[in-house]
Amino acid sequence: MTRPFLRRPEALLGGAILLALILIAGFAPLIAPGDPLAIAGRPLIPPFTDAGLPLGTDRLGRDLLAELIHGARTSVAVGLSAALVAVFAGMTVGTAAGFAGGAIEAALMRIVDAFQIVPGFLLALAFVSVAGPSLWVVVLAIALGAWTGPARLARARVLSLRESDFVAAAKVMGMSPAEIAFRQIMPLALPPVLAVASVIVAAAVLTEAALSFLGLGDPNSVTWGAMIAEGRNQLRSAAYLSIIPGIALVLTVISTYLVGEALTDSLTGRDKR
Amino acid sequence: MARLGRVVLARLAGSVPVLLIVLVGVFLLLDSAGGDAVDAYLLSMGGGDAQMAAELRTRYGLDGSALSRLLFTLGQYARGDLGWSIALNRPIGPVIAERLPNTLWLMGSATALSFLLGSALGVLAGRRPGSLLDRVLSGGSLFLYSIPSFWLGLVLAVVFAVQLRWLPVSGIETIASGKAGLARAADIARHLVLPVAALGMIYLALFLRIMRSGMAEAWGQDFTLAARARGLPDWRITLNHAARNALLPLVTMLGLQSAAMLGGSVVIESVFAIPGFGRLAQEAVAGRDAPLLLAVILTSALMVVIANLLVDLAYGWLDPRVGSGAGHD
Amino acid sequence: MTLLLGLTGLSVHYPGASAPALADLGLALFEGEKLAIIGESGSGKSTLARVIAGLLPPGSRIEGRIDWGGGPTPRPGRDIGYVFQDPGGSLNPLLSVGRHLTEVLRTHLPLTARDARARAAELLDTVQIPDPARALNAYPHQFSGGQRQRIAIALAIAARPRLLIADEATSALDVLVQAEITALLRALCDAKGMTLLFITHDMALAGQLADRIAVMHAARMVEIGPAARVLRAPRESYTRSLLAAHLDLASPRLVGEAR
Amino acid sequence: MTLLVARGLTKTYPGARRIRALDDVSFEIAPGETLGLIGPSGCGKSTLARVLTRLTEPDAGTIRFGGQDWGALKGRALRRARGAMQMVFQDPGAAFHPRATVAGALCEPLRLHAIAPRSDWPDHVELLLTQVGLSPELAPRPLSALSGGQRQRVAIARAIAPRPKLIVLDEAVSALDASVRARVLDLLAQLQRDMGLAYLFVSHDLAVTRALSHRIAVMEAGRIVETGPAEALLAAPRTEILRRLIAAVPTIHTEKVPS
Amino acid sequence: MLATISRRGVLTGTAALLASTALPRLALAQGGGRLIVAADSEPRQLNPAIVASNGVFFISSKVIEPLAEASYDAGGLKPLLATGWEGSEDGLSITFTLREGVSWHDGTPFSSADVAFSAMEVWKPLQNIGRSLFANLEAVETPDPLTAIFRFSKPTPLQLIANALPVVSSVLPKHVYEGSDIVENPANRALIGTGPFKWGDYRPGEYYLLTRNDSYWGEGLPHLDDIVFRVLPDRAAAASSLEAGEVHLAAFSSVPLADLDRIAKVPGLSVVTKGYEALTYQLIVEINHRTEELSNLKVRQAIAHAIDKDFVLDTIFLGYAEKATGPVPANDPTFYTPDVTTYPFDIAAAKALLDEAGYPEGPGGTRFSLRLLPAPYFAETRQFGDYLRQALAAIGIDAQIVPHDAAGHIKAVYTDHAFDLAIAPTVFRADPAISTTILVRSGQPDGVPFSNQGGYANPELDALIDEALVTLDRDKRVALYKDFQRMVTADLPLINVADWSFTSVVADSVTGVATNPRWVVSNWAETGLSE
Repeated sequence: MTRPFLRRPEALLGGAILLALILIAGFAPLIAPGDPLAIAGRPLIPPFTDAGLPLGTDRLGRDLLAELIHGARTSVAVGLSAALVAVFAGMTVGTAAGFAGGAIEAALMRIVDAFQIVPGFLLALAFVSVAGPSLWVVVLAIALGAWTGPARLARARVLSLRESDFVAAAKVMGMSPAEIAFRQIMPLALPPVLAVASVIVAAAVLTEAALSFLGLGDPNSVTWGAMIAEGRNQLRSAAYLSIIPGIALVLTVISTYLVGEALTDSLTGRDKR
Repeated sequence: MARLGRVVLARLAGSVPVLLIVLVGVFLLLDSAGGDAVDAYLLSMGGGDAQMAAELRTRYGLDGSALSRLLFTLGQYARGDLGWSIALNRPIGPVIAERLPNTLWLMGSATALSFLLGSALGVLAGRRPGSLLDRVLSGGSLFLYSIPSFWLGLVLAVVFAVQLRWLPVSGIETIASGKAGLARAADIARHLVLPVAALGMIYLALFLRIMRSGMAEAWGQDFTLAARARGLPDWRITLNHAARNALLPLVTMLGLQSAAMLGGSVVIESVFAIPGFGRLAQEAVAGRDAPLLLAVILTSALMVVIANLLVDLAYGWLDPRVGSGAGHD
Repeated sequence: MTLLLGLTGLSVHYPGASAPALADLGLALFEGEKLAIIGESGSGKSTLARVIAGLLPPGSRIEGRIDWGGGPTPRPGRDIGYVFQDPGGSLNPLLSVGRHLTEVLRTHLPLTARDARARAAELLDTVQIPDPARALNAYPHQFSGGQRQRIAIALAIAARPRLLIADEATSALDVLVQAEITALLRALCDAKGMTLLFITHDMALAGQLADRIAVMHAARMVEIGPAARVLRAPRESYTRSLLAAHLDLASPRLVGEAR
Repeated sequence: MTLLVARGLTKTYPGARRIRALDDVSFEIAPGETLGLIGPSGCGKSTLARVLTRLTEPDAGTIRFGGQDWGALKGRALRRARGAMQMVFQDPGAAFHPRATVAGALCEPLRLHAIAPRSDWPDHVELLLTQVGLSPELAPRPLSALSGGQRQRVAIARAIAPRPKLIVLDEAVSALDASVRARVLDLLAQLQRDMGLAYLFVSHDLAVTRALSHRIAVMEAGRIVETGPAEALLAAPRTEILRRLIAAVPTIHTEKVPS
Repeated sequence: MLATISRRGVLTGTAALLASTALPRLALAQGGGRLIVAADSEPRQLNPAIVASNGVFFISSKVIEPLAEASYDAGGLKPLLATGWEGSEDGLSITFTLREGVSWHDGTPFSSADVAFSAMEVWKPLQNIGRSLFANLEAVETPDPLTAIFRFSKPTPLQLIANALPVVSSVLPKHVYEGSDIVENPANRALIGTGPFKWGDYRPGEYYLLTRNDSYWGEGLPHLDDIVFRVLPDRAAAASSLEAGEVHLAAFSSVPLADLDRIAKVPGLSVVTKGYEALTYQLIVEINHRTEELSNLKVRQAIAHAIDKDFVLDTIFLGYAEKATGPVPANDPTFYTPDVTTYPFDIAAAKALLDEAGYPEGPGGTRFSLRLLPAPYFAETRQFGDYLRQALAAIGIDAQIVPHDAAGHIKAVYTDHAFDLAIAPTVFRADPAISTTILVRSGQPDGVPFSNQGGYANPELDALIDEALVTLDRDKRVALYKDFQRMVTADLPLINVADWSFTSVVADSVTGVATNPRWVVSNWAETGLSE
């Protein structure tokens, strides 16, 4: 028995936080209009001391709340896009490999191996340094290290589904290989991949933060990682500068995991007994 | 043992095409970058004239085509030579030999800690899924899993090194201390405590969760029910039956995560100023030092290959259904 | 005849399920007898076996009484042996057969490691595993399905239990092996005076093995009686329909003879 | 005139043990006839079923089916011809796309073999369901909501949809409860009479095979060791394996009870 | 000259000076000890005669000495290996008198041959600054072991050479380098010099170790037993190492400015702004004059008006900097003039100028877009990039920051010219001729970092620069450079925003701190540890 997705308390909690985040990200320009990087006041106003600037200001006097809200936009966008790119690329390569078999499969899987044995973060680091840290480069860099998981999962799933009775039945019925591949098997190979997608989203949010932390974020947009990196130099004197985006980051990642875990359970029929 | 040796050799040989793909890919990536090693060098000098730049490019062979430089580097590897680092102005082999142990210590200790503690706590949590202990451990691990390691590292350093002064802030050992033997080992261990904690926590959480879900799965299987039917004591079913089986996916994950852990150590090395592979890679990229970056990536990839091989051997040893480890794929 | 086990008004609810898996069941099991429980899937026969062996999942609600004649509540493994349907699944793939056996033996009997191993070899011999000494070091996947079920039986009888429960113990096996395992179970019970609770969906198998047959249907026991009587003169229409559906080599054929 | 002629089918699975699953197997099936294929597990009978339906390619041998060189058909030609030979699998849970509905599953063969224009599909589905004894109201239900017996009936409906000449039944009733099994067997016999279908009935259960088959072929270790009209064959077994299979059929030692 | 460039820094600097020198600690300091210093980078070439840069000097100046060091005393120079220098009337030769009794770390005596060799074989052909400064050096004569006569083919102002001495004149041992590939000589990785400290050990990524030179020529010097440069590329790590007492000194602002206030209050630590007066960095906006809008002077002036220098000083530099008026920093005692065109912060004026220039506000208030490339290697340049983007937005210029890493930035700006505005931290090296005029002089070949790569060409300015280069008369030369400042500020080939220098955080136990205007890159012979 799998409980429906919405009946899990942890899923509800995670979902609520995530939904709020997505809403904030989506409506950021309405909630905090104007350029979040604009200088809004005196630098280093502590939080909760100025009604106009509830979370205070950073080193350059930028509104921390506006930065936080727009940072949600970046984090959510980067996390989702990176996961989307990774899942799409992984599904395509994995499914192709699983179906083609033979030399094509061997070649594709060698490429997957190649990406898997190189530490993804090293690769992302090199890629962003070289290509210049724009948001899309960061998304691509993260996806570069994340697509192998979906590829392997998709391939494994395709391989096992290929041998199942309903595929044999479809064959006996006279269905063409292409139809079996794309109409019958693909949709079923998706759930386990979607289930790891949440982990990829969470990991992507963390990776983006780590890259920004190392100074490899896009300077034209606000990111929480960059905020932490900025605040890090004042960790002792103005800890709130890195604690506030840190909390936002942890909340985002936790809620993504919670939703992902519940999603995994209902998608794959796994349930905690 | 001879058989084991053959298995190891065969695996390494099998990874050669993969490593080649990696090398060519990374080379092309760095080659497409704006700026080369001489640009980086000129920056470090605070400027220089155009003729000087041209002379330097000739000196370091940067005026040749990308293909010829790639072939030159690969030719060096074939001769067992890692080449010359332009950024560091030293042969690469010794550089790797100096930095590798630091990263290995960091990664190895973090892996050992997270694996041992993570699996042990995972057994505790998975013993009674849904119990209070399980909820506390699962929730706690989720929290740990969500904390960026660099942030954790910063906080740990401030609390334990700066405020309490229990442990050193950074570095891998006391500089030029002249210590040797056990005293040096103890010194290195003291330096490793904080970075290992910062790096290991996230994996501890990961391993805990995998062990826990492996346990939960094992409880649903017939053989644990059968073990109960045979009247075995609870601890024995937990350890010998459920945990033993739950260990298998954990070991698999260990192999899959080895590359990620190596990547994770990059950030931690930066936070704790540990001269390891991550910093070397950053220096290589910043200095546009293709031979150095290639060597770092090659060595990391080899480490991951070896780690996976070890994991496969361990898997073969744990699971009698798998041959000596060679057949597992 | 001594009463081994008495069930009175026994009902079982699985957690989260609305309908009971067992409803208001009464049963008396006597020492040394062989009782077959038959029924189709979902009839509650396996639940009956598991509630007796104390193997219900946590959170299950049990109502009614379970009384054990002559002594304290028996311990699973020591006093009750249990053989499962799937011979592969009930063995831990990571432990050798020897480990499986010594583990059970040393849990229930005061044996040294060496004695336990000797005893384990004897048990394997009893269930007719060839070359027991070598088999001790082998792993479950190295045996055929029938052999695995023999090993599972050896484990179930290791501590010389008074009651042996065989839960569909032969239905996952090949037809030829099925007959051998049935024969083994009968021989073991006769030789050791064990009480046998034999759960099956196969009427004929029940008839071959059991002294008494109980018929389960929709969580209830609809009929119980001596095997010959139940098979020859069933009182309940459900039992009759089960018998009617049974096929053997004497059943009427559905097609004509080959042209 | 025979419907199907198989000659010298041979299949060896690659791998460490190189099991010879089919070893020079030859046989025929006439239109409207059931050939029962019986043997212990691992004898190669499932491989034979898969080779006939072109799910597995044999290493050697020829198959003529309906006057065509069936084994030589490829690609589109094979897919078009497949309507004439259908298959029903053992596990009714696994034989359908996990998200299929009853109507969806039944429309696939109608579409693939252009049995009817799209607008007529609902009528055909209703007819098919009625033919296999199911209520047409089930059509919109997901297959996962049906019982095992119902699902197997849908599988049979799907198999007869393209109006085949031969249906390969691979252990098609083995997973069903006895009472359900009896009714499905009745259905199969009736469809055979109504539609003139031929069956290859693959089973490990001799009693069931005997009930439905005109002729029986006995397999052992990849070979057909004995073939003949069902009753005659069982009355005078010539091979040891058949004698053992006969002996293994559990029998109720009593006269049949009138139902 | 006790110029302190920070307004707030005057106090802390003086306090530190009091703490370190006013108390009778020097006497205690003779005890030696190990000074541990945070180093944020590891130069690939450590030879200061080849690479004359502060990163190299920071470590190598303790081992290899120049002919003279900068000084707070009148004249601004303190003799080291040279005890005197004199220029000829015609400006074609300079005679150096060398110090007696100096020997190399390997025991070989130091002589004029070493100076001649260094000048002709290293400074002139190889050194990044020497290549242009000594372009006219024809020969070095060594009539005796303690005299070196530099002969030039064109008149060369003594003032220029003297100002450059601390930077360009590191002397190498001839006997070690002669006949070898100087750039790849092994001694570049284990330096041999005449300095107060000998090369000890180098563990890449971990530390450099320098040990006391017992036979140093300075009487009773050095005070320290050894110096360890601990490699700490991370700025926050440097701060916490100081606090944890693991490091005595962090120079070059390796402690983030924002953390200084707090760390100044940590007992036992002081913030010192002195000792960098000759190492002034200039925050400049480089302008690509190939960009149509920027070739218009009014647009450049508008940009200059849009920058709130007070904000930059207060917020980015937290007071540790001074407003720049032109290409020469105000703390230069010789060349600086405040009598130049200035551009006060005035948004309205800026907007008016843009309107005049023919760039009216478009829909959404944007006039045109620019690519902005802040140099990534200083936190201040990056932060100023963030600020400038906002400042330009306020006058309707949409500046998009194009991020690069260090090498990518160098290539993009100085070779590919793929920028409209760039932000650079250039260095003023005591004389405009050394590295300042090159920023605006036309005719620079592509690919030369920190030179005029913006395509600016002003024949009048070029002529002035060329004239100053061969003007021997001190006063005339100074006057020419004052004109230079006026011309640059009037035509704005680039915009000077601020002049800043670094801060050191020093443990109170360190003595002999900031004793000269290039203290961190000087030889530290007089530095010691009390307690």
